[in-house]
Amino acid sequence: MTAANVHERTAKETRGKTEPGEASAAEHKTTYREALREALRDALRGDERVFLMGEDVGAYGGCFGVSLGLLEEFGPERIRDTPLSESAFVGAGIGAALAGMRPIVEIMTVNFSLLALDQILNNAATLLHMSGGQLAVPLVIRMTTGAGRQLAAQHSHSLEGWYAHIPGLRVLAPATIEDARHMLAPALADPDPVLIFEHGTLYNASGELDPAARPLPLDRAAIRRPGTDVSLITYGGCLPKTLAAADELAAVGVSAEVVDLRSLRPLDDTTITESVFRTHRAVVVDEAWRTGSLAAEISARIGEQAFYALDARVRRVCSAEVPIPYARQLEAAALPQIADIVKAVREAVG
Amino acid sequence: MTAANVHERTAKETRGKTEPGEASAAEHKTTYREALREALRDALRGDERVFLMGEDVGAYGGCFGVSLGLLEEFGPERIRDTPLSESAFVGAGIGAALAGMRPIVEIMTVNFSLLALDQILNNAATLLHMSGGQLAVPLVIRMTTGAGRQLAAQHSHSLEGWYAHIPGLRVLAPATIEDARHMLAPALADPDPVLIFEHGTLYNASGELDPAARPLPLDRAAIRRPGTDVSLITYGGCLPKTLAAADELAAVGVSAEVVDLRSLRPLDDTTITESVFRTHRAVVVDEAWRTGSLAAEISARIGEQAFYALDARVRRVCSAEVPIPYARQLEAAALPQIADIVKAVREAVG
Amino acid sequence: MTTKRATRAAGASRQRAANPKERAEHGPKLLESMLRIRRFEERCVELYSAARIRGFVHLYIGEEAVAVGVNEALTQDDAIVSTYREHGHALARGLTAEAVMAEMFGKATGCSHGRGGSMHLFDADRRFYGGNAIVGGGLPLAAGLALADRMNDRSRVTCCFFGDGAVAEGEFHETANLAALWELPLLLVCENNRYAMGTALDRAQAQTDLALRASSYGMVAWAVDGMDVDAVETAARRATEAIRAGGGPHFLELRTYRFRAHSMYDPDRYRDKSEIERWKKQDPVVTFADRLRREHALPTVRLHAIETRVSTEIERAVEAAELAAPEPVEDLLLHVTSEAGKEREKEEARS
Amino acid sequence: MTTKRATRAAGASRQRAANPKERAEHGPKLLESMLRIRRFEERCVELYSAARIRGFVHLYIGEEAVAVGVNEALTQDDAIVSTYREHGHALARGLTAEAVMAEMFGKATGCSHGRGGSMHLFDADRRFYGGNAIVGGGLPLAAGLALADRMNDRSRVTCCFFGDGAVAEGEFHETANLAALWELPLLLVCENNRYAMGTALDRAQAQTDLALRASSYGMVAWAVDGMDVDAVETAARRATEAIRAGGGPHFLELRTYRFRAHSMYDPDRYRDKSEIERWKKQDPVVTFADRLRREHALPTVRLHAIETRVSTEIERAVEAAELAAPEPVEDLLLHVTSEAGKEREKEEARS
Ligand SMILES: Cc1ncc(C[n+]2csc(CCOP(=O)(O)OP(=O)(O)O)c2C)c(N)n1
Ligand SMILES: Cc1ncc(C[n+]2csc(CCOP(=O)(O)OP(=O)(O)O)c2C)c(N)n1
Ligand SMILES: [Mg+2]
Ligand SMILES: [Mg+2]
Repeated sequence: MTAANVHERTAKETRGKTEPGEASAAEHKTTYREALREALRDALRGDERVFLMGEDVGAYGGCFGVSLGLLEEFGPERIRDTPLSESAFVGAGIGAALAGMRPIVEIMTVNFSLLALDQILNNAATLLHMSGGQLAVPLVIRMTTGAGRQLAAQHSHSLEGWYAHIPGLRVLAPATIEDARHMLAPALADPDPVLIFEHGTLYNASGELDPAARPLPLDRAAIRRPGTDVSLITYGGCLPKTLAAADELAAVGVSAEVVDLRSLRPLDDTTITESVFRTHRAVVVDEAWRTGSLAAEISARIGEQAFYALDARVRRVCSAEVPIPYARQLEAAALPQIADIVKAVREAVG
Repeated sequence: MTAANVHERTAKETRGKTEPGEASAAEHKTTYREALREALRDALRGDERVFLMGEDVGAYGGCFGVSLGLLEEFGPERIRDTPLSESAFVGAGIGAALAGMRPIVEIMTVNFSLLALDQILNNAATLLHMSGGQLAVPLVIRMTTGAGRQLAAQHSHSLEGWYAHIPGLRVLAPATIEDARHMLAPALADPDPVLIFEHGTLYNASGELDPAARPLPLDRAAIRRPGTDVSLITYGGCLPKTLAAADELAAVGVSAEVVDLRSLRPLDDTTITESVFRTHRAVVVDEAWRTGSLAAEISARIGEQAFYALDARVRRVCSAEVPIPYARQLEAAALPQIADIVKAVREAVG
Repeated sequence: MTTKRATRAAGASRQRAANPKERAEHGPKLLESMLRIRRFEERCVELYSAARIRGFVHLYIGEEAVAVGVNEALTQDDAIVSTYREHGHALARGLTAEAVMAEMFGKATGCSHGRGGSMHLFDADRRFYGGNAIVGGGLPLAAGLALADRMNDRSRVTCCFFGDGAVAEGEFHETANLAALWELPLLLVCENNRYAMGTALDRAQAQTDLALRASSYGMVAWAVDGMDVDAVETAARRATEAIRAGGGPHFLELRTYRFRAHSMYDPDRYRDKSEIERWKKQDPVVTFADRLRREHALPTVRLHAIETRVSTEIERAVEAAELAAPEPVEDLLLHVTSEAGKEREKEEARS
Repeated sequence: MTTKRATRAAGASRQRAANPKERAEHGPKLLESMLRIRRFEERCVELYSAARIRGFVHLYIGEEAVAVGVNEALTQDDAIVSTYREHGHALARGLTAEAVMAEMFGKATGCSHGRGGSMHLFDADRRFYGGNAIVGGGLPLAAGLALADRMNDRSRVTCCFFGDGAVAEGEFHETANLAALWELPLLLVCENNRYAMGTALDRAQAQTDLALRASSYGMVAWAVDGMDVDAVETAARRATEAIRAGGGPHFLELRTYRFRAHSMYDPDRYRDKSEIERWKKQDPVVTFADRLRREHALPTVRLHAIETRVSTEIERAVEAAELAAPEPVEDLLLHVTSEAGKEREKEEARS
């Protein structure tokens, strides 16, 4: 269960770099995957209590190559391969967190996280409250999410919206290289459980990373592109598509503001609402199935918090309500595309 | 894991009735629990392929007493007790459905359904599509949902909204005795998987059942009380509270229309939208946590489909975003109450 | 990975104190601990009928020897993960009757500040990691506690209680394998009371010899008479010593029985009254009191003193719970996240 | 519930045809079936590189004896539940190379109408209940198929394939217990290829003897040489006969090896090349062809004919897949519910 061409590229990336950390610092040019890896390396170096645990994080290098090379540096105790037992190793992460460790649990993909959902909902998210404040769970869970690589129905879910429903969790969706690099440290510093969703189509994204940049606080949304005519609200794997749509719209004279949620729980109401107050129109872009999506929540909140500011109904661009099919043309038709975003915006401003 | 006083009442109900089926037909007076049981009995009598499977459905009589007496009539093959293995017996229901049976699987409560969620999402809901239309799964899954009985955080979830997110499923929430009695037969007749959510506070509800009544089609919402000033949209365990709120509102001159969704997937857009077109105001009442609730979806849809008809923002009355606490006063404060509904309506019409 | 030898010791040999003086100290202590649980729960039944306690309540009556015997083998540094049938585990661990009773009353003085109720008792200081109401749900968590100790070379033991029914759940399997594979310092205590709600063991398990099943993971597993607190203590001590010595996880199947229904108001239709009566002959409290008397380790006056002390303690607990303040509604959102707690504290500091 | 005796037959005795004529018919048939899988997948590798096939593709090369040997013991009335590593199972079952290839091309003529791809091959008529890409996810489903047969007194067998890695999942455990408890006509076929992705068996399982583990549920379990198609066929026949005779579930651990990486482009860092080479000496196709030749059951001309037939078949399949129409985008919402299908059919009838 490896992304098709992930490993090839991973191999290229690391080839010839004796110390990828230094290399990327020297070059500034990096990838989303490398940025995640650097964040892990930093965390492991900086705190003895941190360890990484999950299926194939060690000898294999991570199913998407994120943890490649970490086993060599930190050894099998701290880069801990697990059996195929999602419930047990996620639960073990919770227990280890209770006992003073700072575990980072990798679930290969959100699709398999269902097998651990009971542990996440009924233990990780709930122990603090049930115990009347006695038991905090400083646990980080990372997983890949999303579709777009022809992996078919069982391997293409976007279920981060479900996790965003759960009180007691913090849910993050790094969509940029900078966030991939900088969200882990504050997540680990959080005394409560944090889930990090990495979209599968982002790993190979490459770009510059400003070593001097000060990252945003965890629960703040970011305006990735300012605009005046419409607010495009999105996160994760849909951010690149939304930015591309904003480019296309600019070419036809529509100025779209792009809001990247970054944090799916809590949601940054202020940034969302202020943007809509400026633009008076909103389109939410979310790869989940429309009904019951996080996009529904955003739409409902805008209705609640900016009702009188709205000049048009809030639109949603989501996935078709169908198990994601394998065939390229069917998958493409099922997922939100740039053209769909452009179309929704033109209706909104039209 | 038995509702406190459920069994006492169950025992009373059935005491002295040699044939509960006939008895209830003769008396017309029945309970939600009995209505569910009669529906099961009918289905088991009418179709050899139907069987009921789940934890303690047999010797114990069902954890909430719904299947009490069925073991005696239908025997242990068709009233099949299972080990504590939610994933296996739900998956077995899927397999049996594929092989021509018409299984009714009871998961004691929605809280434990997380352990079977992978089977429901990745097999039951997906096989038809993944197989290009070859494999339909005529399975019915029943489960109890909801809070209100001081069962604390792990036993008080309202997660039916998550299931309503899944293409390929039909999701039902009988809120009345009539629906408890009449939803099962069409659910079994459906070639695809159907989930039925029974709210734990409804089992003891009693009332008349008109034997001549023709039940509504499965995917239609019902207007339980007509009104002109505001649409109250709800389902399941919140229906009684919402009707009570409508009574209170009537006393102060506000005419509230109460829409009972009945079907959570698909949603009956027509009934919802037409109601809002009449009243121009909407309040959605849902026991789930607010963020990412089904109420968000309803609110978003009203915004999409009745934007220009709205005279006020759509409001949601949901549970507080907290693991449901045990203590009576805390639990009551966490859940939507009649007063909360009244307050939201008064703000909407005010 | 070498396969560990699975030793079985059905009905582990009873620990008769070589030293009568020690026995006369230790024995009554065990009895008092069991009696505290028994009387506490008998009182709970009354309070439930009087609607002072609500929610789901699962009684431990008949199984007291398990909690008390196992707890003897644990130190205050060890950890316990429990189930919803946990009054016994909590009281044996040293949570006060007052803290537990107040919790069931939903009061601010409860050991979970009224948020947990009977199924969710917690005490971080005593490393009592609570009641878990999802069958099997505590097992992975316990493995994690043990993993942390293993990674830090601490010689602590994590003890996880669960029922015979839980053995059918996938989480049992995954945890057993993980624990054996990683040689975790975990004591798996299976309370085999022969029923999971209304489902008898042989209608839920293809292999009803649960110690045998557990040993298939390559860990040491013993079946023990769970009605005999001496046998339980002996087995638990052997197991915890072995675990501390690096012997990896141990599985104890404690053969016991619940005298009461699964939960309050379970009509208990699924088993013969005669079966219950048969088991009551092995009542762990009564038989142990008899044994101590026969051994001259329990003078009547001592027994009376214990009875009185326990009753007083429980009555005081009830009174205190009645009088305690309920957790205020304004604190509803406290403890959802640690920050929520901190913000509220800040607010309070300001006001 | 009586505990069934767990018999073990590591390296089940090879079936040498008593009758040379039968051998000369049956042997080459097995070889052809294995060779079809081998050549089909070799072609897949090329087509993947050429981007004609996408998504996740898991090769069965090295494991062909398992699918082919097991399938010999099944009738067309029996059912198969498979994994994501399923080309071998599908082709052995009789799905045509054309239907499978077209599926991987995402074409309308594919056996899942382009919706499944490599991981989700289906054929309802052949009772091939598909590929499942959730490790362990097919097991409960297979138990249900078997349950339906059991309830209807049908003497059919359901055969479920899964890997060594799946044995760690809770679903394996729950299903094994359920199957043994209910004595379901289920053949559990564990393809132990020693790795779950990059995780070697002994780093995932405390008890690496998987047949032993399985037998702890009280079902019959054998370990078999999965590189020897004769041994596989013999064991599978014994198992299915016993199942049909009411013997309840049987577990076969087939010791095999994948010669290729876990999936396309897995860099295969986690195992020694020498280990792979060692296993290649037991190549199931090569060794079986050799054996048949030694037994004079495979004249060279026959071998050539097989090679040619298989190659032609696969090339035709590729050509047909290339030419086939893609599933139209307008049909995206088809088969989400049966009604959606029916509505669309109605629409089509109208237009
Ligand atoms: C996952 C899950 N399924 C079902 C239940 C409902 N339930 C609560 S206790 C119980 C029986 C458990 O039996 P066992 O493990 O033997 O423990 P005992 O109650 O006998 O102590 C059941 C079915 C639950 N709480 N969790
Ligand atoms: C529940 C789940 N977890 C993880 C994965 C990712 N994954 C796919 S195949 C695989 C290895 C499975 O190994 P095994 O069962 O031995 O089968 P093999 O691939 O060796 O045939 C993993 C980890 C998955 N598909 N499903
Ligand atoms: Mg039990
Ligand atoms: Mg394998």
